[in-house]
Amino acid sequence: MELIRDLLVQGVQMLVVVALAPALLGLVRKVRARLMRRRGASILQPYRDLLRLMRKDVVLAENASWLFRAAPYLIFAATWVAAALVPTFAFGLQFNWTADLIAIVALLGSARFFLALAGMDVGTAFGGIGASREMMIASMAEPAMLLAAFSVALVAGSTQLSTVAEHMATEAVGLRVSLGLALVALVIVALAENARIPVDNPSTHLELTMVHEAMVLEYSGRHLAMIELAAALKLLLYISLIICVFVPWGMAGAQSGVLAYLAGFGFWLAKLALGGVALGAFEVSIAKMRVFRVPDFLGAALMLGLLGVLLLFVSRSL
Amino acid sequence: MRKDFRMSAVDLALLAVAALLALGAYAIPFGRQTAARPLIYGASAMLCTVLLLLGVAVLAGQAGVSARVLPIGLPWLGSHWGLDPLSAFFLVVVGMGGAAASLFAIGYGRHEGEPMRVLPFYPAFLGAMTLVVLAQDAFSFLVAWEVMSLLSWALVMAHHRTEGTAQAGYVYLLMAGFGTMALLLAFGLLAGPAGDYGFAAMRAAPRSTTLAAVILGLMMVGAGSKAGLAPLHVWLPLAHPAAPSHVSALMSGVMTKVALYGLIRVVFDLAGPLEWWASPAVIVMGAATAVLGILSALMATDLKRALAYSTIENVGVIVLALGLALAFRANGMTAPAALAFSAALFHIFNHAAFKSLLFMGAGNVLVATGQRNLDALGGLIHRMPVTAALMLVGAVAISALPPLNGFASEWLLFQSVLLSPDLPQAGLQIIVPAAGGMLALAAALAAAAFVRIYGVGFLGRPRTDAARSAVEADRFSLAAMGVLGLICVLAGIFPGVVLDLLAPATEAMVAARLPLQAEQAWQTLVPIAEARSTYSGLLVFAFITITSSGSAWLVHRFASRRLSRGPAWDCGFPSNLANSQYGAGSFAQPLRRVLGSILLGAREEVTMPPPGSTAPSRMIVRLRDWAWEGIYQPLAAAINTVATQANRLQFLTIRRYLSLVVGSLVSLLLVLTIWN
Amino acid sequence: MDRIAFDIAHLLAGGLVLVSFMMIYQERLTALLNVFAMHAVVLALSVSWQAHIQHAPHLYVTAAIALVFKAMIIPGALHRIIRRMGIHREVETVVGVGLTMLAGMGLVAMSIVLMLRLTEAADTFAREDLAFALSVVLLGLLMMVTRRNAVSQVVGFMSLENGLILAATGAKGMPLVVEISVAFSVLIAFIVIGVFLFRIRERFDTIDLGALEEYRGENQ
Amino acid sequence: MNALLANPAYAILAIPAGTAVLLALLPGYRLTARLNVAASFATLLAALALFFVPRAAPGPYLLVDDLNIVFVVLNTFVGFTAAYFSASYIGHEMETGKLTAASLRFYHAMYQLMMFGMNLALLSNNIGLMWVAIEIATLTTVLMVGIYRTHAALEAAWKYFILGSVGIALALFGTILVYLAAQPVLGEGAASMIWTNLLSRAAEFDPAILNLAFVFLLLGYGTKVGLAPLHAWLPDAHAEGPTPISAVLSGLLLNVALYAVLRFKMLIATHPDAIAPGPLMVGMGLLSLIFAAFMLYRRRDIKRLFAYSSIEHMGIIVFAFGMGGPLANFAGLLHMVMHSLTKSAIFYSVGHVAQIKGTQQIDGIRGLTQSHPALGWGLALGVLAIAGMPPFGVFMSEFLIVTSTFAREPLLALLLVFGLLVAFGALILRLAGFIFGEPTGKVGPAEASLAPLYAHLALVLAAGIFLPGPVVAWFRAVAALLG
Repeated sequence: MELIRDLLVQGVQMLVVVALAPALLGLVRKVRARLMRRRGASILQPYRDLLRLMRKDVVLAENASWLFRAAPYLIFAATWVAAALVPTFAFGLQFNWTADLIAIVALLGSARFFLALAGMDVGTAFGGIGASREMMIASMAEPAMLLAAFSVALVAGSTQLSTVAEHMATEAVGLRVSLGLALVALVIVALAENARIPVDNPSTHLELTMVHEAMVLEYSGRHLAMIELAAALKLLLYISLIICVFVPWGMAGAQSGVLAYLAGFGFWLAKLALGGVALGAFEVSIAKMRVFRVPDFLGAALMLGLLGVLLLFVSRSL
Repeated sequence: MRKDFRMSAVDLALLAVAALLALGAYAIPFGRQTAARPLIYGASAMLCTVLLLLGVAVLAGQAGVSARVLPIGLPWLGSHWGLDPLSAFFLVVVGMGGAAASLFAIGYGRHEGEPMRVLPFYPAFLGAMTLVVLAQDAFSFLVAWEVMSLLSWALVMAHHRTEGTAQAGYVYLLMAGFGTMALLLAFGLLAGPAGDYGFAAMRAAPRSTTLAAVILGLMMVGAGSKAGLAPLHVWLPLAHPAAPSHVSALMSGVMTKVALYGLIRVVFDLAGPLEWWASPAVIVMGAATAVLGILSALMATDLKRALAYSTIENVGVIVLALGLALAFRANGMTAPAALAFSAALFHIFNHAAFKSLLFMGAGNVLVATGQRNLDALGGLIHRMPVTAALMLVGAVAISALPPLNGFASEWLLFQSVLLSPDLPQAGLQIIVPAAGGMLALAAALAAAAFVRIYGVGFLGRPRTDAARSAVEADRFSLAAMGVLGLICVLAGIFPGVVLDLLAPATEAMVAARLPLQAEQAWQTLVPIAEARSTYSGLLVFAFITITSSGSAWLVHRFASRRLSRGPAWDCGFPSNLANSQYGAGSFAQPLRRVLGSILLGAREEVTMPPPGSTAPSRMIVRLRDWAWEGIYQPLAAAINTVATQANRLQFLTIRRYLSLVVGSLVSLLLVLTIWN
Repeated sequence: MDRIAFDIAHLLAGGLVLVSFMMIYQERLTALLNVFAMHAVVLALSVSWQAHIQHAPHLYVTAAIALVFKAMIIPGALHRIIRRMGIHREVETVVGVGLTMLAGMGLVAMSIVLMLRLTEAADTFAREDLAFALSVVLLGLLMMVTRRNAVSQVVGFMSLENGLILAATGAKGMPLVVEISVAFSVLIAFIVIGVFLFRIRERFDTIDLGALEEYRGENQ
Repeated sequence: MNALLANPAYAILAIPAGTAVLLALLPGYRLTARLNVAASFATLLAALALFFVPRAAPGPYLLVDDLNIVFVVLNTFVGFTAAYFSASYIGHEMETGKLTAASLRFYHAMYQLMMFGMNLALLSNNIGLMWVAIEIATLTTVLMVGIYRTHAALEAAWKYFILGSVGIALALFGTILVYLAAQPVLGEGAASMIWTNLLSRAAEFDPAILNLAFVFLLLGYGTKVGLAPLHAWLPDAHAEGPTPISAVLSGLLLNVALYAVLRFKMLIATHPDAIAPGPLMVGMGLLSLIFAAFMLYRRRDIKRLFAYSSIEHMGIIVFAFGMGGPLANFAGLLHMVMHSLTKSAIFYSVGHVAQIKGTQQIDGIRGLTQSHPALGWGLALGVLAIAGMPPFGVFMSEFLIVTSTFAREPLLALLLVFGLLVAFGALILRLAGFIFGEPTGKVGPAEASLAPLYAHLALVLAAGIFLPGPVVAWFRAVAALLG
């Protein structure tokens, strides 16, 4: 019974994240449009896009190899698994212990790895641009992410997300400088990883500044749909990751009743929406930066992460 | 003698080595016959498999720790050989790499221009590496070590007429000699004035921690130079690519590990306890090596050279782990020490697997296209599908991506980095996380490097006719690569098995071991405690396969499955020039500007043609090797100057020579007068 | 031994050193050869005196060897060589004679200090004698070092040998084997030098080593 | 005759002496060459007989003890292989007209005379006799170095002769001083020149005279050993003489001179108040090692290259004996033997290489493994062995020297290692050039006699892997003897 319930919860979470991801994307777009004094498409627009793409034929470049066709599913799978392992509305899900924070970062890494390869597979200039810039950004962002993860893990004494969340939920933590630094770092990384302004502009084409879009340029139909869905999932993943680490309040405890779960779910939705709105607002308020400014931006994140970790040590050794 | 003589594991190992050496000897007269190649390589493969099994047997406790003294080597000492857990683990590494490389060579060796420059040395090289692992006294160890260097040098010089090889071989052998001298000194300290060259005696002898630290330093120089530790790495990217590819695989995948074995054996086993202040240097050196190595790999346009640089990175990672183990051990934190040490051993195993795999793939590419330059390749995934697929496995594994084995070991290493706050010394508390950051950077850069290698080399469109007309390699080569690929996957999915296997070695070195992983559900890794951190390669693998195939099935079932081919869109500006693709240089450009300009002094020189001229504009990238310019060139220059100055003494007149004699006589007499 | 014998021996040995000095400041080859002949004569005298006072008749053989070979045959031979090959007659020195003299003084001083301080144990005469012998040896070396052309170097070498003989005879009861060996070595030395002068002459007109030393193993 | 059988020492001396006379009379180089080989072989047998015939008590002139047996056997063995090698080598020289029949007769006679001199020097129990013998050996080699009559050869021989005779003189003076020191204790006459007597009573001698004597002997015989800065004659003599003589010079004559130095070192060492000979030897050894190591880089002539490497190794050996102690002495002896075998092997191969390529210039020798595999790999093995690479014997001795020194005198060990590395670099640099790359010059087949080359290499290899118990015991006895 227990087991079944846990499996159920886990399953629900998996489905929920994949179901909500496009909505979150839609919300962000809506917010941006509103702030720009446009009405903007409805929040459900992403679902429509995805469905249409799903139904379209795939037009494959002659040169495309099997890797190009397999990549979308692999990317989607890796992202989804990662997203499924981040506690959203409840601690201690059945499979939380499958992978910890580091593993989740690495899973996203695998997704990126295949995306970059897919970008290079057709052998176009744009694909190469996208891949090389993506890897450059990633090689700055990943260490920053891991350092942020370090300081979080050091505070919580674990890299196990649900444990971390539980620990953070307790008042024992209080306010810590290093956590603040880690938060900032994590936010910057999230922006970069999700190809948001100021690092990349998700809604541009035919610009030499594009990164993510350049890689998926050759994709069409269902393949593109999978990739877009994966991207949306990734955004959701990052937001709920930040939520569960820094504002875990209201999450349902492990093996608690249905009501608790529902409550937790409600809290989570609210936080998610807030996150989306904040992101939209932020994106509108600043401009995209040149590609070669990005490293400085991420370098700052790296430094913040390192500083956070060091401060933690200092405070301990004092 | 009534007790009947039973063959112990080490005896079998020694017999296998003897057989390998005999193979080498056999190749001298008969190597020219066509039947010789498959016979020699096949036999080597079998013998290496035997060694592999022996190692596994010892680690699994099936065969006891055994030792044997042969009446050769140093007269009054004899030569001691033994097979304890540590040796057994490295025997596994040597056996695995050797077996795979030999199997590969059955097919690959067919393309060898001058087989007589490879066949005699190859089996002996395998034997020498095994002997290093088995040696239990300083003399036998050094003999085996140096013979290993010598034979690998001969193998590097197999293609002695291709330009660049001469320099590679020279630098390599010189560095090998340098390293050996450092080892000589280290063993001199270990043996003491009485000259107890047996490992047992060295282990027993009491030693001050300062002396132990000096020994550690000497070993970092001696073994480090062989393993490719910066700044002693300069020979490696020259020598490893120059050798025939199956030898490159051995040198990168196995020989560097044997070098690390020397380091571990002396530092953890013989030198005795160390103070904590000895470890930071090791940690920093490892981290620096990792970042520098992978960054150079990211800049290299030569496929095999890029792989060699990535070897340097992995060696750095391993040394970093060993440094952590030292730090923990020095503070009596045995469990974390065990974690770091297991991470190191596990990564050694993994790297042996995927680096050999990658070099073999490079070998196939070299045979198929005759090209090592990435910018001359491309699109090989169409022409060489199997090689490409296996290379992909290797690339994913070495980029430390789940669910393959590379990630499992780096994950363990990150876990041990996360234990650093418990270290009492503030110095370590600052250094270790910084090193962790550099480790993360190295891992990320590795992913970038292998996206570049794979994307430019195997994906996209062929850039030359050679690449256009490439053909898939023979089945032996592919079989060997397949085996290694399988190992990479399995070790990633069932890391617990490997960890349990190498636990005895860990226990022997740091007096602690990881909790038994076999009893964890779902093959989960639990380094310290369930609550702290867990990772289940099996489940991640299962989830990814299920979700990806499931989603694919769903999409094809319910959405659309129609597919049509068309020209690439490329934002509406498709170019059929193969060179319009991103090449190796252009892919590296962003990182070259961001990091390369600082760490490698990368400079871009653009020459623009005058307006109106149709001449192409050129961009030349210049990289600087600080180690080379800062250490080696000045040294060489100094020796040159001294030699030139000293050489005048060859051209004196007889009278002047006489005055030298008289001068020394008079001075000695003066010494006497004063001495009285 | 009685005072007078000692003084005579002393005188002769000292005379040898003096003649060595004379050799150093010769400027013409012929004169040098004559002085060397004198050197040999003095040596012969001193050796025979030793033979007399040590009652060691075999030393007379040595004296005779010295007298016959070194005082007559060899200078004569060298004179002929010089004449035959028309070697320019003056001694080419490397450093000024004055400096050479000073160096010689220094060497003699050193050897005397060395010997007198060293050999308290040995009987006084042997000590004095050794001191002189050492100085002669060192002066011979000095001459070889500071002279450019072969004849004078050969002469220097021979004066060095004389010093050895002086030392040998000074050592009481030194078996005959040594004297013979000295003579032997001198003999060999001369045969070989003769051979060489001959060969060399086949190729060059001079035996000035400078000509030989153009080629020094490896072309620079 | 019975005397010869009773004490092989007599045979060891009589055979070369007799053969020398015979060879001087016989015409025809084929015959003389064969006779030369045969005689050398007989001498070798006689030397080996020393093991089996009970040793005669040390007489007034001859002495056979553990120390000089090592040298005698080595001497006669290399003498034999060198004679064998020279039989084929000299034949080629004759055909190319570099030598005449007359000069060949002379050559063979001198060869045996030289062997006689060296054996006598090793076996003599009388320091005067030893001196005479060494001079015989030196002068005969002088003649053989000059045998080509070329400008370079004469110059080399002349240099060798002048420096050699100065060495002679200094050594003699040292010998006289030793006698002078001994005379008050052992009385006048031959008694005070007999080595065994000297050793037994050395402690009572006047230390001051002993010191002076040692200085002269070290310089006198050191000139023959080729220690820097007394080495000047050595490279040219090696380079310009016939290659068999280069092999014998490097392999044997240097050892003989070293043997003399060792004898006197033992003498001084027994005296408590005398100056310690160790530091002097260590200093000169290091100087020679490092100096020669640097000289290796600028060489253009292959034989001169290996001549300098001989200086280097003599430096190592003298260093080891200077350090003293059981390990270092053992290592020194081993190194000496290994060096003789290896270096002569190298010269055997170099001789043929030079004949094939028609030049001794290093630039003219490329890609030997391509054109002449057997010869090329032989040279390669030899050079690797001399560079101290295992599994050859030189490695074992260097291993012992370095490790034992570092535990006692770290600084000296560092200097030693530095010198070794510099030399290693130079040798490997040259070696790669010799054996790899595109072959230059003539690539025609060589009528080379590889037997001696590979015989030596096999011995060196065997020694590096397995030293038989008796040999070890014997070496250790000698090492103990050297103190």
